[in-house]
Amino acid sequence: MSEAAMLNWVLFLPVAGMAALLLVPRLRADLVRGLSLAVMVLQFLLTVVLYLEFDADLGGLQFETRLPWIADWGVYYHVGLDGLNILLVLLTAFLGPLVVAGAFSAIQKDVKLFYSMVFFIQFAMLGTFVAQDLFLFYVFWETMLIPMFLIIGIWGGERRIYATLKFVLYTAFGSILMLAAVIYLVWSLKSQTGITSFAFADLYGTRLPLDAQVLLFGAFALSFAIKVPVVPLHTWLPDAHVEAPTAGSVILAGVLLKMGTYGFIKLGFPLFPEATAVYTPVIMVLAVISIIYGACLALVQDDIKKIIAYSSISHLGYVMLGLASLDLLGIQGAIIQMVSHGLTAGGLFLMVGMIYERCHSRDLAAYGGLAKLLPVYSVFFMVLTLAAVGLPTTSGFTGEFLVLMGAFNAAWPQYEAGVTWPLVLACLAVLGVVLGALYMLRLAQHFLFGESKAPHQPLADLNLREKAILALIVVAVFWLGLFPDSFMRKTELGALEYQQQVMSRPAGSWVSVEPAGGSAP
Amino acid sequence: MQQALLWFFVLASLAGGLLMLVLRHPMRVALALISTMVSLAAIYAILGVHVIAVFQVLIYVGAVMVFMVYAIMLLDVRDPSFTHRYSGYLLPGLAGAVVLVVAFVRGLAGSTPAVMGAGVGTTFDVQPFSVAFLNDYWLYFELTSVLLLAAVVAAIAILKARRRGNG
Amino acid sequence: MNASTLLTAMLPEHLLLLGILLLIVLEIGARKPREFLWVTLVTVFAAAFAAARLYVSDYAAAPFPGQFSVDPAALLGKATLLGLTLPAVLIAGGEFRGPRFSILLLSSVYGACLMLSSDSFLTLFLGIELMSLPVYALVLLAMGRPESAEGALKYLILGGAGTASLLLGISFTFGSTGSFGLAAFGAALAGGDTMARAAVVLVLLAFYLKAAVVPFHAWAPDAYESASVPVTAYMATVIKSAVLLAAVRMFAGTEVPASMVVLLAGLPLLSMVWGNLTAMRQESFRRMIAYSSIAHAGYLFFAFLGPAQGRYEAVIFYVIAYGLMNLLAFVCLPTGEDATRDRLDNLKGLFGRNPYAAVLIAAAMLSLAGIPPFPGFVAKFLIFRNVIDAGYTGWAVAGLIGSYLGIYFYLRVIQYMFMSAGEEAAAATPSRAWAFAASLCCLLPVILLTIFPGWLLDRL
Amino acid sequence: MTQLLTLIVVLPLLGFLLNGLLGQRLGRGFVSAVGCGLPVLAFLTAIMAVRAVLAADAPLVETAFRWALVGDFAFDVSFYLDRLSAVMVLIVTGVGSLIHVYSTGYMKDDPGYARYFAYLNLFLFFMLLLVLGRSLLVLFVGWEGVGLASYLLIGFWFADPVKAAAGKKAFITNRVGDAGFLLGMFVIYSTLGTLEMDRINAAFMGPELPAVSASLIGLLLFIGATGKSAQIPLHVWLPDAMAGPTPVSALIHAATMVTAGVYLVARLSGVYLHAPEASAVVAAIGVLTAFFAATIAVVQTDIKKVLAYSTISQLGFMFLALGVGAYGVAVFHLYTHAFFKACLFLGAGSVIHAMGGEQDIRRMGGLAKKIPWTFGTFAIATAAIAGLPPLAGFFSKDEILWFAFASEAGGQTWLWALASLTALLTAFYMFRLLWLTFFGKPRMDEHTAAHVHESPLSMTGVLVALAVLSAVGGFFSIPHFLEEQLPLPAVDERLHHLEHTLVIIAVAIGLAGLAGAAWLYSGDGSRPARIGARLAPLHRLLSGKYYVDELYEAVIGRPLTWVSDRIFLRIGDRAVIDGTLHGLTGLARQAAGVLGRVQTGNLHLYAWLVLAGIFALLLWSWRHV
Amino acid sequence: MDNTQLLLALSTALFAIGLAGVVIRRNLLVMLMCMELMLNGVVLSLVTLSQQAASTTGAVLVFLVFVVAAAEIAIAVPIVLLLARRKRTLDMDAFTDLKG
Repeated sequence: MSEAAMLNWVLFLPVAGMAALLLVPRLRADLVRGLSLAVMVLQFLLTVVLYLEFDADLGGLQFETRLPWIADWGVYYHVGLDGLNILLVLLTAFLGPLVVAGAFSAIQKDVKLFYSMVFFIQFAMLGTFVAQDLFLFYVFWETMLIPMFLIIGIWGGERRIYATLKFVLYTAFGSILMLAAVIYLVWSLKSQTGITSFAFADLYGTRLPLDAQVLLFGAFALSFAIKVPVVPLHTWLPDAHVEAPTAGSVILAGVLLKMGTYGFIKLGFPLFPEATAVYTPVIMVLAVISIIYGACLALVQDDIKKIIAYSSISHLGYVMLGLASLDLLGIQGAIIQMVSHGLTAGGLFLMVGMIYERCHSRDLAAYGGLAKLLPVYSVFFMVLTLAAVGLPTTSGFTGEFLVLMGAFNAAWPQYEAGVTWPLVLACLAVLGVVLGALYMLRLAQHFLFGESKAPHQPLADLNLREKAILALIVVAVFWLGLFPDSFMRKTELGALEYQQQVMSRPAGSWVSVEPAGGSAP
Repeated sequence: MQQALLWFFVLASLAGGLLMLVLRHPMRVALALISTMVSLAAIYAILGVHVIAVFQVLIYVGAVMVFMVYAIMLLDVRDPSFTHRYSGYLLPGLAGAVVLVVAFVRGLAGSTPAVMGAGVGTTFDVQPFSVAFLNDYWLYFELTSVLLLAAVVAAIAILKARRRGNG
Repeated sequence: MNASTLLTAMLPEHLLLLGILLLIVLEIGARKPREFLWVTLVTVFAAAFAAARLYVSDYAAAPFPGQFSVDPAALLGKATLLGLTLPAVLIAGGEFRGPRFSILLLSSVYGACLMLSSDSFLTLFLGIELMSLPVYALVLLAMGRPESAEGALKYLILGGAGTASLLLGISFTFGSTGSFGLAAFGAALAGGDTMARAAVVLVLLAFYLKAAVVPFHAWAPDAYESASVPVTAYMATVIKSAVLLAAVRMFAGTEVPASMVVLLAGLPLLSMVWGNLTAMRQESFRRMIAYSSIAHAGYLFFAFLGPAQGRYEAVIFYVIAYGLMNLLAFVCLPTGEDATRDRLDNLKGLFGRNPYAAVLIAAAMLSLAGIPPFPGFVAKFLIFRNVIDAGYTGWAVAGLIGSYLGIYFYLRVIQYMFMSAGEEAAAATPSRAWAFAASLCCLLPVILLTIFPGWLLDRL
Repeated sequence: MTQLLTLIVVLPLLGFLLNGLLGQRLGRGFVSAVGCGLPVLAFLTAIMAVRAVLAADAPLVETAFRWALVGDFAFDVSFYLDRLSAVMVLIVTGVGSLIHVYSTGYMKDDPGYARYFAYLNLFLFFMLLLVLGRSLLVLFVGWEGVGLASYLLIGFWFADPVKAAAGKKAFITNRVGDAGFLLGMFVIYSTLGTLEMDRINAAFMGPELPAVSASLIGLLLFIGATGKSAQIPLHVWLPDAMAGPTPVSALIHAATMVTAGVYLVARLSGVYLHAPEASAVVAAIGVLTAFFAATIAVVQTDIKKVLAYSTISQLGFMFLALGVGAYGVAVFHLYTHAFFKACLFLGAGSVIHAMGGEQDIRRMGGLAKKIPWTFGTFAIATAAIAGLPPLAGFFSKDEILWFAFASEAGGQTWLWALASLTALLTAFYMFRLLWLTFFGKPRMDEHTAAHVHESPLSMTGVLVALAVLSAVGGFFSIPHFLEEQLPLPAVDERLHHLEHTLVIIAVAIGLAGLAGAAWLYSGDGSRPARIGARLAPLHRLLSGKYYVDELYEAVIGRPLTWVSDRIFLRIGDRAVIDGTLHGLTGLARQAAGVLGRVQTGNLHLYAWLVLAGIFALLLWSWRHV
Repeated sequence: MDNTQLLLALSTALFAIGLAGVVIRRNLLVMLMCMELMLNGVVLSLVTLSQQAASTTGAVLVFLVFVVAAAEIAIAVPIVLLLARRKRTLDMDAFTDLKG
């Protein structure tokens, strides 16, 4: 297979997997599971090859494919890897097999449909990451809702319908406005240059008046912010997480939430640099609020999954902070933090799922002293908890440290120039580090230590499959914590390009276009 | 003279229309409608559109209304709609109609149709009309037959459905 | 005008007429009642094929200048309508004794085709009537539903009001432009005097009424619910499509003057909101689809805000996507007693009983909701793109938000099918060959349009 | 060997991995061998490295690998060994090794033996990272890492919720400090563009001062130091940390980890030299901490708590020295303190071991004869901490007092006075401890008394070694050893004549403490009770530890929970955000109901809608021609 | 007001009256007749305007309207018969089974 085609292979392998599942008889659940795992592993291996082949010294897109899709509209099937998405693609492919394997025993109902949906969402997520055409991106972006809706809605907990509808309606609202913005953006490009194109590369060159940018960015940002989620648009997340089956939570926390931040870094900020400048204070404030608010809420939850869900809000606040800081450290840190959060939150959700399978309770108060009952489990749980806390040598530290440093580094010159609020925000964000320890250790404390109790005893410790899943995650966590450099090499040029795209355009240099005509209702 | 007749028939048809709203028994309503139709036919005749006037009388009064009257007689059921003529929407309905008429009259009063002034030609005599109809408009003749065919089938289907249905 | 033009240009119509006549002969000749569904199928298929074939060869002719002409746009429209009729006929298999159903259906399609070729208001008027009159009867032909006559009458009386309004509009159009040609509408639209305005309003109103735009929509839920499933499917797809395509033909190249925008966007917007909101609480599938179709009429009329040259593309694509998906949902409905078959409750747990049907209905619902990657999304995108292209960004945003309101009730159907337990007693419905064939009829083009929407869009 | 420093660091890590992964399966012999052998190896390697440094008379720098490169800035994991870190690394590996050996005896019967040694090795690894790290980042990694190890070891007996909670408290209190540390690091990076400590010092030592307030950096980093070294206001965790196994208290919470703050300040002396305000704060906090901790220690009854507060107090002394610019002296005290405090803790461990787990000194007494080795070493260490000559503590403490008095870099009379008072208290409470534990009548029950026995050789041997070091350690003058790197501050010439006087006062203070304790606690024990009764409120205040924990709980803990739960969760999330959403969906639902009711099924209404529609459309279109 | 406008006014009036009849009258047959009245009104307007323009097309359209009206009634009356048989009433208000 040719180099460029390989990305397509990776992308469409889940579709092939779905097709293959169709052929398996419905009752052969084991075959379904095995086949799914095999496809996912294959996909991961291919992705690793892609990752290794990805040349860190080349800017721009690699493994690019560009085929006309809706030629009439200038829509292309245009995919490629660059510094911004390479790690996220790797993360997605990495979590794929783990999700599949993690659900082996948990999912007993409609197994075939379940794995089809996992493939479906895998496809949509990868597609969103690699798409280089706004239309294609939007299609993948929205398509993601469908499998997630079903995964939560079919295999979820008691209030699954409420949770899944909340999730879909929340996200869809953002997307609707984004759709309008997409159309408007493409129309502006056309009216300025005569080119009808959805290609990111073309759209980056659009020059819009500030007021239009502000509106369009608002629409894009709303959609992305809901997905991230940024406080106060976050309330779907705890519900979705709590009700989702383990695999759903892992996908949600592991990859789906990164869509929002990826959207910001790939589209939101670079498309509207001047508007970004206008919005940066708001975004930074919201990011810091997310960090602290999420942490505070995680502190008072009694449902284990909710704690992790709120911690996700807090952790993604760091990502937003890093991205908005526009400091190279912050950007790189944000990318690492995305991956790290995918690993830790994904891993923690898997672990909660494992205990839930055994005890059928997510109530923190129902547990205690698991360190004695489940020693191996506890070790993994502790490691992932500490990674979530951001302890050095784990991936969490790499991300948080670089983000905070970036934010501070960006704020300091402003402080010296007499603008204090960015510095205040950076300092408040550092406070999140303390709060993070507070709620995560509270979880570990109640869960692992103290008097031994569990709703269902005796408990079997992790089996080989579960150990293998967690071991892989833990290895990745430490790898990213100890040797992030190899990963950051791959993303550096992408981060630089992003930074330049957003920063290099001096304010006021844009050419004004005609404001939109027509009347509003 | 002609103008007076015109006015007379205008008023007569209007009166017939209004009577339709107030008369209690459907048969009387039918009679009011027939009178309106005949008045309209007279107006057409005054305008010199004899073909239409004839059609009006033949098709409407002769066919449609006879059918209606037959139906009325067939369905001589006594039910509340005979004693309570009006639905709950009497006032809104009347108000709507009045404002609509006022709107139409006031709106159209100021506008002069672009087609004004050609006057009556020989177009509406039976012979030129028939020739034109069969030469230039025979498509409509064909289509009309399809339409009637469909209507007949529809009517039969409904009647048969009645026989079969009820279950 | 020579005979071959006459024959070729009206080939689809001729084939339909041939079918109608054949069926009449067969009905008269048959000793005992038989279905003759094959005749209908072959007729519709042949007509659709003829239209498609002519479209592919870029055929254009005017056998009756000023009254009836064909061009590729009309032919594609006809092919679409006839193609959409096919699944409706297929699922009618076994439901109707005697060929009257077929005759009425064919006549109605005949009328729909006529509308798409009309050059004068006379043809249009006849087309509309020919399309509508048989449907009044078809609505009534539902098996064992006492309410269906009520639905038919409501449809008929409101339809009659629509007819009257159309005629008054035609007469005013003639009054203000001196022509009965279809192009006169454009002139009236552009013209500013009160009579022209009244003409536009009244003609438009007739179209609104036939397409079920609020507040002229009220017949639709009742008629849809009372009709049998194939007829509802036919009404929701073919009739709505025909009305909209005819409207496109009527608007022709006329840009909507800024002063008329509110008129053309206001009621459709209201329709979206009204239809989408009301659909939330329905318990009957057909009624829900009726409200959904009211909302979709709203989206479709938004297409008229856009630039004139994009209108046809937007509407035809939308109509194809919308029609296919709607039909897909209808053909996959579980079989059973007509009255209970479309209770939404009946869909509960469908996935467990019939995964194939459940997945297809789910896809249909998502497409109707405009969620990618289904063609419904591309269609919606196209329409709102045109609106924004024309500079009506505010309206587009409002319309998109209106469309957002609809997501919930489509998802509810999926929720019922996949996430609720159904009574297992209802299980084991035999999958009928007819319905399966019908589903394939819709599914294959849907797959094509999902993966390669460009294939169609590039040809428009 | 070029990667000597890396090897020092890696050895304990290897121990951690071996013990952690395989320890459970391979048995105690293996665990002991790995657990003690590798630290000892590390100690030996450290000696080699230090010799290399001394021979070359230049710091040893090694880069292990590149952690990250962002833009032009490289975060290298590199190690740096100069005289200062040499002292530290020797203490850490030396004392560490001793404590490992001691632990083999102390933890003999614990089921978590392998886990214990794994944690201990992990601690050593992080501590060495902290000590050897060249860049603040590496130091920070070690800094947080030792916190983790401390957390794990405090909570070692996790089944007890109190102990587990103590671990959590330690971690979180440290995190607060770490936040300050991080900020300090960020300021340094943003202004100096480097995190390597030698470069930072160089930047401040250079001809042109950086354009940033050294005091700001100094204060921020000092926040970190207060966390790790248990200074006011972040001192609350250390006493609770005594929940861990006693050798852990000795190693982590006395000898090594808690001195990390001292090390940090000494390491960045270049910054603090230019930060008089920060230094003043350091000195003040140090002396206040020393004093308050000493007062609390006077009334403690738990043998380990007394030692814990004494540790806080001694750390206060070190910070006092740092604050007045006597960095070498602080390190000197750190060094002597490591010996005698380790000895004390291990001795206490031996006592507890002998008493079968009893820690309350009110139930001890008269142990001197039963466990003579323990008593002897404990007595030596007590004398050392009390500052009696010629023991190690005397030298270091004396120098601290002197510089507190006379340093030109911030020496103040009140610092000296308070420090001297503290020294008096120190001598007093230490001898009180000694008296109550070892002298007088036994106060334990019969059963315990019968079982009192001397500890095994692995423990007593270590005690003896540490006692010897406590006794003679003071003769090796660390300030002198560090002179070229950390010069002592100038001393006001006019005060020079007072030096000998002060020494005499210091000795007198130590003796006075001894005498006081002897007088008070010899006899039937009624004297302390009488005094306690007379000063009841004060006693309550002191045994309540000034109610700092309660204050924090009331000011921070409870409000935080309250705000999170009541404001954020109930009002913010549920009422405002979800409430709005539910309101909107409710609105849509209601609208659906209302609109559904319009569809009455009545044709008249439908027709009227058409009528109204026509009218409205006509009117609108005519109005808007 | 000249004759054309008079007749147009009459035409719209009849149209409106017919529509109002559908709104306000309860009897099904009366409603049907009111529908016819609407068509009659429309025809009047068509005739008036085509007569002004001497348009044959207009006349043809009028003819078509007649046919359509007849066809409509041909379908409507059987439906009414059906309804009347079923509920023994011609009261439109009785036929509100379909709603919501």
